[in-house]
Amino acid sequence: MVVVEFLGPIAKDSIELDVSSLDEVSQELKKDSELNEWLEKCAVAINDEIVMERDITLQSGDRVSLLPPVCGG
Amino acid sequence: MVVVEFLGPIAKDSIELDVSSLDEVSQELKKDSELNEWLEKCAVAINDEIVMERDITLQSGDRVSLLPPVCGG
Amino acid sequence: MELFNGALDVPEILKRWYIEEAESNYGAFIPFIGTVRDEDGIDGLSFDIYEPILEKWFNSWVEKAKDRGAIVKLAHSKGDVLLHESSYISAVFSPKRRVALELIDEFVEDFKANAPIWKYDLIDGKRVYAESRSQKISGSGLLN
Amino acid sequence: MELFNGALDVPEILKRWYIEEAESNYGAFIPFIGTVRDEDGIDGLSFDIYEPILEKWFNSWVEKAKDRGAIVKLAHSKGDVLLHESSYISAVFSPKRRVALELIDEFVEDFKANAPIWKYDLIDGKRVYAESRSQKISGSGLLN
Repeated sequence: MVVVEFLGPIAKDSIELDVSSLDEVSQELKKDSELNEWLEKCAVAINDEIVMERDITLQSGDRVSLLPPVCGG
Repeated sequence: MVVVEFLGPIAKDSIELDVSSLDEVSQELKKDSELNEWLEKCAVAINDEIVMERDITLQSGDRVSLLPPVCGG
Repeated sequence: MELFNGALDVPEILKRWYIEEAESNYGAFIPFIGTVRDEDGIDGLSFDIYEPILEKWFNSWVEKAKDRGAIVKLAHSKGDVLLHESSYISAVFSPKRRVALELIDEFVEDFKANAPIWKYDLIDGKRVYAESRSQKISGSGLLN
Repeated sequence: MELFNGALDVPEILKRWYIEEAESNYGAFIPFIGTVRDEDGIDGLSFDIYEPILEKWFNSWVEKAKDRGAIVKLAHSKGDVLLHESSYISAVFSPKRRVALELIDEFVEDFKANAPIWKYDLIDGKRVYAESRSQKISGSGLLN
């Protein structure tokens, strides 16, 4: 299983998905209309490393994080 | 009389000159070989106002200051 | 990198950093201090930080600064910070003036654009996500 | 604008300026602190200042800053400042980040180029004019 967590203002608990690629994560998250609108705004990290490509295979135990727009300072 | 003063590292006391223009100040200062080498490096202030033109008439009592290259900080 | 609950004690942090580097032979020290402005009727700001990625972001800047002979420091608030209190200090120490002036600009702008920190306005006791002032991190939209 | 005999008490000055402007609603505060580096075998630096023209130079910056909604502050040493002591602080307070970052750069560079301050290396108890590191003020050479 892959854990997907939602950081900052996305008011949603982590979920577990039985997927093996980022592509599949995307497909799953798009089913949730509330999450759908966040997807184009969010950066993605796998195990706390921000990734820039979608063509990534996931292992069981991987953690995918969604990072919405930021404003530190 | 016009007072000419030498600021910072120019180790020279102020002098009084009987002149009525910056042009004449220049002519007088060039007579002093020690000062001559400072002239191309120095900015000029009249009564503490830095001037950018040489075509300036001086009044008796005016104070002309020579400012050598600076390095604050 | 230092995170604090609530507002920063700016004089204490600046003094401590200045003394820490007093003998390190840096000729230029530039801190940037961010303070909460009284505007739009807010009572203050509130911050969420995702620390593991902030740590990585900061460490990448430690390396970038080192390549230019400089060091960077960072302090930020978690939770609520009220009007006229400070929430943020980024600082650069460098041997030379130009490097310090260029680095503090890049460091502060990249912090704004990519540090995983979320800002909320405090309005009538509620936290309202400051989305219109927020920036998408590089690489956003990957799952869209 | 503040001139001091000898080294600056940097933590005291930063704290005082920060508190002075704590309620002024500036979102960004950037001080630049200059510290004497141990290099070329010097024992320290020494400074001459021509105060009447420095005052005018500083006041022109107060006006430039005001046009952009900001303020500037300046502290500098007169006389001797030893290794690892600080001789210079320029600071900007501004409502917004970009103005502050651009203004501190311009203010510090113009200070270096035009403030009537002369620097000497302290070597074996003597003051040696740091001519090679000095810059001609705008308008130099007028009497040549």
